[in-house]
Amino acid sequence: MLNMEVKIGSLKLKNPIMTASGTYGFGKEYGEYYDLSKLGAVVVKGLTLKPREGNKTPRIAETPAGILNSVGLQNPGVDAFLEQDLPYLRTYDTAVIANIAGNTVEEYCEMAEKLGSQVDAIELNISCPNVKEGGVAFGTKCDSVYSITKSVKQHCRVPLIVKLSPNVRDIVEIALAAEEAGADCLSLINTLLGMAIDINCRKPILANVVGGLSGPAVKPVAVRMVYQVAKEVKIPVIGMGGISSWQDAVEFIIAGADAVAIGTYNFVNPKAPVEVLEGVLGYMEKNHYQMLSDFKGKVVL
Amino acid sequence: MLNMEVKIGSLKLKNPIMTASGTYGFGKEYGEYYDLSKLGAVVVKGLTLKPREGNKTPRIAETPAGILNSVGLQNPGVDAFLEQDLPYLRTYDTAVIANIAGNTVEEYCEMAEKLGSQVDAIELNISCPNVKEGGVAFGTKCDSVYSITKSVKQHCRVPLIVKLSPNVRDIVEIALAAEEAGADCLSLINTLLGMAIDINCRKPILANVVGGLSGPAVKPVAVRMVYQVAKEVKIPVIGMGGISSWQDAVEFIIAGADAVAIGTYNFVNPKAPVEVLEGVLGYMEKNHYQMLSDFKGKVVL
Amino acid sequence: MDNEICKVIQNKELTKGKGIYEMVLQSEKIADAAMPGQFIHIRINAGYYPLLRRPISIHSVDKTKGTVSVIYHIKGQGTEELSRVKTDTAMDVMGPLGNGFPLLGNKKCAVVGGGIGTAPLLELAKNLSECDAYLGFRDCVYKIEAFEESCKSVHIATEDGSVGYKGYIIELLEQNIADYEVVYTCGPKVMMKCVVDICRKNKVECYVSIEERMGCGIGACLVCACKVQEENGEWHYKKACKDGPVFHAKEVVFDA
Amino acid sequence: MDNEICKVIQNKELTKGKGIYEMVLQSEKIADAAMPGQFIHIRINAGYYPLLRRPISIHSVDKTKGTVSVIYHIKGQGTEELSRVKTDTAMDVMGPLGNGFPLLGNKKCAVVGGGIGTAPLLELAKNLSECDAYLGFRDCVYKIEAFEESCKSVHIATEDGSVGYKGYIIELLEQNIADYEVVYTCGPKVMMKCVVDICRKNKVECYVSIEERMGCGIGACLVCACKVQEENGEWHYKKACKDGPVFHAKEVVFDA
Ligand SMILES: Cc1cc2nc3c(=O)[nH]c(=O)nc-3n(C[C@H](O)[C@H](O)[C@H](O)COP(=O)(O)OP(=O)(O)OC[C@H]3O[C@@H](n4cnc5c(N)ncnc54)[C@H](O)[C@@H]3O)c2cc1C
Ligand SMILES: Cc1cc2nc3c(=O)[nH]c(=O)nc-3n(C[C@H](O)[C@H](O)[C@H](O)COP(=O)(O)OP(=O)(O)OC[C@H]3O[C@@H](n4cnc5c(N)ncnc54)[C@H](O)[C@@H]3O)c2cc1C
Ligand SMILES: Cc1cc2nc3c(=O)[nH]c(=O)nc-3n(C[C@H](O)[C@H](O)[C@H](O)COP(=O)(O)O)c2cc1C
Ligand SMILES: Cc1cc2nc3c(=O)[nH]c(=O)nc-3n(C[C@H](O)[C@H](O)[C@H](O)COP(=O)(O)O)c2cc1C
Ligand code: FES
Ligand code: FES
Repeated sequence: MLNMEVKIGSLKLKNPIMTASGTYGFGKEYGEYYDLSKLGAVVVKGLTLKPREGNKTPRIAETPAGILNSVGLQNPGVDAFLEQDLPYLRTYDTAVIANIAGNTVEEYCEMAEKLGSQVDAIELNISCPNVKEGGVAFGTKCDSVYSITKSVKQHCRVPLIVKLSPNVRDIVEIALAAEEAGADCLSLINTLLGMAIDINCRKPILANVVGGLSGPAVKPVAVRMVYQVAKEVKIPVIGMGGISSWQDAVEFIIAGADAVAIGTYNFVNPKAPVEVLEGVLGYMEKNHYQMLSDFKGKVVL
Repeated sequence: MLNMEVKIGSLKLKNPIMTASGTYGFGKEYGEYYDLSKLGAVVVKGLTLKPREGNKTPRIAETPAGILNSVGLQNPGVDAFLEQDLPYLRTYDTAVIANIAGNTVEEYCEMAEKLGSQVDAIELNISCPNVKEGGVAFGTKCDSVYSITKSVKQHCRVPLIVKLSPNVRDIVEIALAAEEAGADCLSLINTLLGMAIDINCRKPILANVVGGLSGPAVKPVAVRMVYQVAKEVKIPVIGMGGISSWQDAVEFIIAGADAVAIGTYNFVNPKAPVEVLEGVLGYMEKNHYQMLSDFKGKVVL
Repeated sequence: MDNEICKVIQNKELTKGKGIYEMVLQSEKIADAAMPGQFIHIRINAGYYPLLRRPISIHSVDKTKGTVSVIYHIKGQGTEELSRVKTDTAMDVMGPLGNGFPLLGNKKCAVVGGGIGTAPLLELAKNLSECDAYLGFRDCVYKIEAFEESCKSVHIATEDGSVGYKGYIIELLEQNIADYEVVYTCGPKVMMKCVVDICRKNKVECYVSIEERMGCGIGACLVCACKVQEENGEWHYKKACKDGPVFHAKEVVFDA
Repeated sequence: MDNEICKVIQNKELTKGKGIYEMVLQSEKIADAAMPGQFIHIRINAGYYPLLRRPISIHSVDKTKGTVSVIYHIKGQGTEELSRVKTDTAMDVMGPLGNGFPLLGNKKCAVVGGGIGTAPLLELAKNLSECDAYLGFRDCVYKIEAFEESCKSVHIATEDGSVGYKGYIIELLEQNIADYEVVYTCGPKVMMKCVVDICRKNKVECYVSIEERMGCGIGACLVCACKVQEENGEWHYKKACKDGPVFHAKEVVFDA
């Protein structure tokens, strides 16, 4: 029997297919397209301590094989999530991972406390390029990554995933800082900072001027970073950035990812995660792999 | 009369359309497709002090709306360039810009000396991701950017352009370091470090494992960096990264670029630079712009 | 729910060289479920360019034939490519999506559309027992006959005067506003603002269909935020794709 | 020079479901200039995906009709899309590019091809007054008649024995190698290596056509490096696109 199980700290996922935060709301919408129990995990929209309205529109622009977004963490706040959104997700047999963002280290810690063990893991979003405070500022320097991870870890009752920003000089040094500070897992990549201008009116297409680039365009950068990081850390790595097919998912796993997340491509194909899952299964069968570790990180040099 | 002139230090270009280093050889091949005198400038393949064979093949991989390359600075060396390749370019009425890369600061300086004023400007390549020594290592930290720029500037008899790597946390701080050290102009972006894996044989597609991502996929990152840098520096900026049409060129100029370079797209459309030039001209006429400064950097916020 | 693979029955230009097209798709499922004011989310091609789906309002459905028609104008790369799609092509379509117009058929209704914004109003008119249509265009009109079949009276205005009244359609609406209890509108923001103003002044109930750039189209990504006002003056963002695209006029805050 | 916009005269599968296609393009200019062993650089579509052109060898030219034919197999996204191109489509093509086979027609020649590598050998055979063909395939053969028209004798081998000799084509070549002064070869690397070895042992002059991933196709980007050996044992990189794709066998270093 084929075994697709993945371990993230103490958390066991039935398979390595997850959804990327912010592209999947709180699951409800895609729950109308397929049974969420098929997924290894659902990662919910980035949460903040208080409700947030997010940025002005337009919040999305299309670029070659990619999109820019500047949603800016619109969300109902962590309390409303626990009350109103989590119960729906709990009707499914899938892990629920909360993505959290704060303005201060204290806010992150407070959110971790509130979430307690009601979610299966917490993903620390210190890489959102769309908010002025906090966000990416925490995630692009080793010392701040280290200290915020260390602090939150003390308040975190479930596995702590640190989500890395690709807008850095050396992703490995950031990854090592997070690992050293006690992260149970790393996820990468968040979006690359980008911009698009409408040449007719000379205005940036996004009201927020700049936004985060995601989608197939960024895949080569994401694969490279996953490869570099997975070689150097001992904790598991969740790979994402431009996955649109099972082939892409397999590429990330070969590069070293323990699990993968589908983001932007949900918008293109609402059933992408399920199709990716089926495809990875088929690939494993065809190659007579029994478990993910049979090909995970097995780049032939 | 429409004036498209651009000044780069003491160098005057007749128009802002250039070719990107490494995508255009030494001009001869594209010279069979159109009159090189139409271009503002030709930037030649990255030169090293001694001839270099470059990396093993495959050196190119295709990615969504982009390519990865790992040529690794194959070139005949600066002496052979001056003897064998420059004379051809000199038969055209276009500026010739030499792109140079070295293993040590001394090598860069020696090349600048050798080139003297035989070329119209020198572009300092401290951002090549495809060589182990030097290259990108010089270009991603402020202090090394500052010191190499400062040193080479003392040996440089023509305007010095510093080419920036996008693989950094804060492009503005790097740009300011180069400006402070005496750069006459900045060009950006060089390629983003990326990777692609063939899932059938599990080998990286590039023999060199990783390579530089270029083409339309990177345009949003490039536009954002040009926008951020042009706002902060007083020297001119050459924008590049994914330009495939006059619309893209106009987008870079609105973002703040004084001139633009076409790279990867030469492979797709050998006449891209001329078509971009004509399109920018048409755009200026349609909008009754007399010169580039009528719309350069004029982002409407 | 499922995204549907629908065959293109027809895709042809309605205007001579003005870039307004009608596409008819075969889909029993969508035709069956569609309500006036809802939209479909169309994948232009199987590649990465354009990457995102394009939201297009449902113009008309034929429940017997199981077909859905949309009207679109060529705006950029996506719609340009859509216009080149040939008959019999299989298109990947999500829908029907969103919240359509509330059907207040027992009241005296008017539908007020500008340009391509007239498109979703036909299916609405077909579903209202008695309604008048106010249709404004720049310089070319389309689908007038279809409205004439479904409406009591049809008022046309063109900016260049080539057909009907020369000027803006809101001028005609303003003259007759006293005749209506409910107005439904879709079109350029400036036009809809005027319609909303006229209705407010005359205490006529008004529903607007708004446009926002979309990602998922189903409420998961939050890029399509639409500012809505509470009774108490506070505002927040709703999702144009899921809570809308139709909103009660008193909710919507027209920014900039 | 110019990139040409050529009309597709024909694009059809040669084999039943094995994914080998022939495309015929209308281009007086390319037909006129083409030499055996050269290639054309085809833009698959006007979008960004696939971004790069695809290099395909010239299979045959008809200078009177002004047509050029290529044979390709579906390998990935680019050739897959190429196979779906319809007759009359206008394709953007650069070429003819590269250095073809030197025509040593006064010598006793053999052309030795494996799989899709047989394609460029037809135009070569047509331009040699007397030559024999050695064509190896896995499990399906194509274009045999065309070779029979242009060659003195044609030897076929298939790995599954479905047509001709069961085994590798090099076995047949080895038996007859003494008959030839020049051998031209194109095909999988392993096959070409064997051919080169056989020729070296028998002191037969040999030319090989090599494949490297390409960018520009004209010598400007240096991605298509091909290792060549100097007389003195030193090696360096030549450009497969411009200096090749045909090289003298003694120059080429077959790595890995
Ligand atoms: C609910 C809804 C219903 C619509 N109904 C219709 C209709 O019936 N007929 C019709 O012609 N058009 C309609 N539109 C607008 C239509 O979606 C856009 O014109 C179309 O997406 C433009 O795509 P493009 O690639 O041609 O243009 P581009 O400008 O190249 O598009 C680039 C990006 O911007 C988005 N975009 C551009 N303009 C708009 C816009 N006005 N609204 C939303 N997104 C936009 C595109 O979806 C795409 O993501 C509707 C929009 C919405 C939100
Ligand atoms: C000089 C020359 C002549 C050729 N002649 C023929 C021919 O006559 N018939 C034929 O079927 N094929 C020929 N090829 C190989 C053909 O170019 C590739 O099979 C084709 O580019 C694959 O594209 P793809 O998108 O289908 O595959 P993918 O694997 O998706 O291509 C991805 C990238 O790799 C490159 N690539 C993949 N395989 C090869 C290869 N074997 N050689 C070079 N580049 C490759 C592609 O060009 C593209 O950039 C020739 C190659 C060269 C260099
Ligand atoms: C619309 C949108 C909203 C996003 N919101 C969040 C978020 O709230 N928190 C977060 O950590 N990442 C967020 N991301 C980043 C994604 O989770 C993911 O890291 C990124 O998009 C790369 O994956 P992809 O290319 O598959 O989309 C968002 C991405 C998109 C496109
Ligand atoms: C094949 C290839 C070779 C390159 N070689 C060099 C080089 O020698 N020196 C350099 O500064 N940049 C080099 N570059 C980077 C380009 O000059 C340019 O900065 C980058 O490709 C982004 O522009 P584009 O997207 O238009 O290609 C190379 C790029 C490519 C694709
Ligand atoms: S488009 Fe995604 S929430 Fe509306
Ligand atoms: S493909 Fe560019 S040099 Fe050969």
